[in-house]
Amino acid sequence: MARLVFLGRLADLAGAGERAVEPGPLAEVLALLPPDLAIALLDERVRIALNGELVGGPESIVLRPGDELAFLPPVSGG
Amino acid sequence: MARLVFLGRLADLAGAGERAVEPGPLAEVLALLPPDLAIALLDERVRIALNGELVGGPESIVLRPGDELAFLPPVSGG
Amino acid sequence: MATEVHLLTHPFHPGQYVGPFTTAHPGLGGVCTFVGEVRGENGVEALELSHYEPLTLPGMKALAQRAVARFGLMGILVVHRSGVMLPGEPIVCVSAVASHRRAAFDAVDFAMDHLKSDSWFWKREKRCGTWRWIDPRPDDYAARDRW
Amino acid sequence: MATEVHLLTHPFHPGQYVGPFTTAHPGLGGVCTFVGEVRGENGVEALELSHYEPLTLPGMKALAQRAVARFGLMGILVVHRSGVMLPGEPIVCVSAVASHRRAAFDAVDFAMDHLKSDSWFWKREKRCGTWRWIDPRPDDYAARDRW
Repeated sequence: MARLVFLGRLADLAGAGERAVEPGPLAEVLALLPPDLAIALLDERVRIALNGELVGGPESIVLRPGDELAFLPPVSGG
Repeated sequence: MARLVFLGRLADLAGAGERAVEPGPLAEVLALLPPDLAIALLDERVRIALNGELVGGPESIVLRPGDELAFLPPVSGG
Repeated sequence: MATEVHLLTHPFHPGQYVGPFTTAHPGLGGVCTFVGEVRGENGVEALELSHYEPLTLPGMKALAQRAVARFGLMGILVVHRSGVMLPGEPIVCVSAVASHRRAAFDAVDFAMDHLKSDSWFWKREKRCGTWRWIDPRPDDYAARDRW
Repeated sequence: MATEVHLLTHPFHPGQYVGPFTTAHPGLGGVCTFVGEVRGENGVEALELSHYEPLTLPGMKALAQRAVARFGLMGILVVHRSGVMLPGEPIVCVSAVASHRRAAFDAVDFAMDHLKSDSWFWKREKRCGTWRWIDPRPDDYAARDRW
């Protein structure tokens, strides 16, 4: 299994801070999520970190077993 | 008697932090001091405080009994 | 030690960090410290900061090192809370020691601007018993872009 | 209490003043503090500050009040030493509490610039056993004239 991690209000939308998913191409992983969540995760302002490292975009990501993919919405001001 | 108070390096020049003097017009008081001290006290960068209040210049000052006249050279930078 | 970064999940007293940090740098000229606290205005009952550990700590350490290099500091201390905080509790403490005041001042200002705009912290506020997420403010980016 | 000014002739720990000062202002957003210490560089063995009491304290109180009014502070703390100090001893501590960081920062910066240029302190340094007076530096006036 792999893990998706949701930060900020994405955690509210997902109903949890993280979610175990089957490994595979990200497009296939997201297709199994509720559509409103998948759309929110693909918002261009949402940054993505794969195993703790920021990556460019979601297009080419293929999740392998044990991977952790974090979705980081814009951080709060303050 | 009245008192003259010397701050900073003026105290070194005067040999003491203060000096008791006879009351009277300041010009007469200074005339009785060592000339190098009198000249240093009249340097235009030296501010003067009479009884704790800054005053404009030495010209019109007449010391009365109990007065304290302080000579304040430029303060040090940090 | 040039940089000291702490991420805490419990309340802290800034002086307990700033005191030893300052003592650890003999010969310093000046120490500038900023402490930000949870404001209780507008009926805020609590503030919660969440973060993503694998990014937060490395990001804060990198920011601390950038500040040291850029301003020629003797050292910098960054302490940041996460979790649920009540009004009056310190959220963040940044302290910079340097030979001269200007460097210490500018380093703390720089670090605070970047902590606010670049750090991976998400905030929500509780008012009248309801939690609400706080969105980014455009002027945080403007502050960062001063540098 | 909006302004708190202390002129001390003995060594002090900034935290002993900043801690209670901060606690006395619940609801603050930020606290900025600057502490200047005696530098031991260039063989300085001791520093002596002398002042003229009838001007120093009123001048510092007036400066504190100007800072509160100008920056809308909740309060400001100014602690200043006089007498003979050794390297590493704090000379000055200025701490400002405000609703927002910028006001606290600018107020401390403002107060430090004016303390250095407007205050009635005369300094001399001891090196190799000999005391030497320190003259004003032109950039102190330049710093003050920023405001």
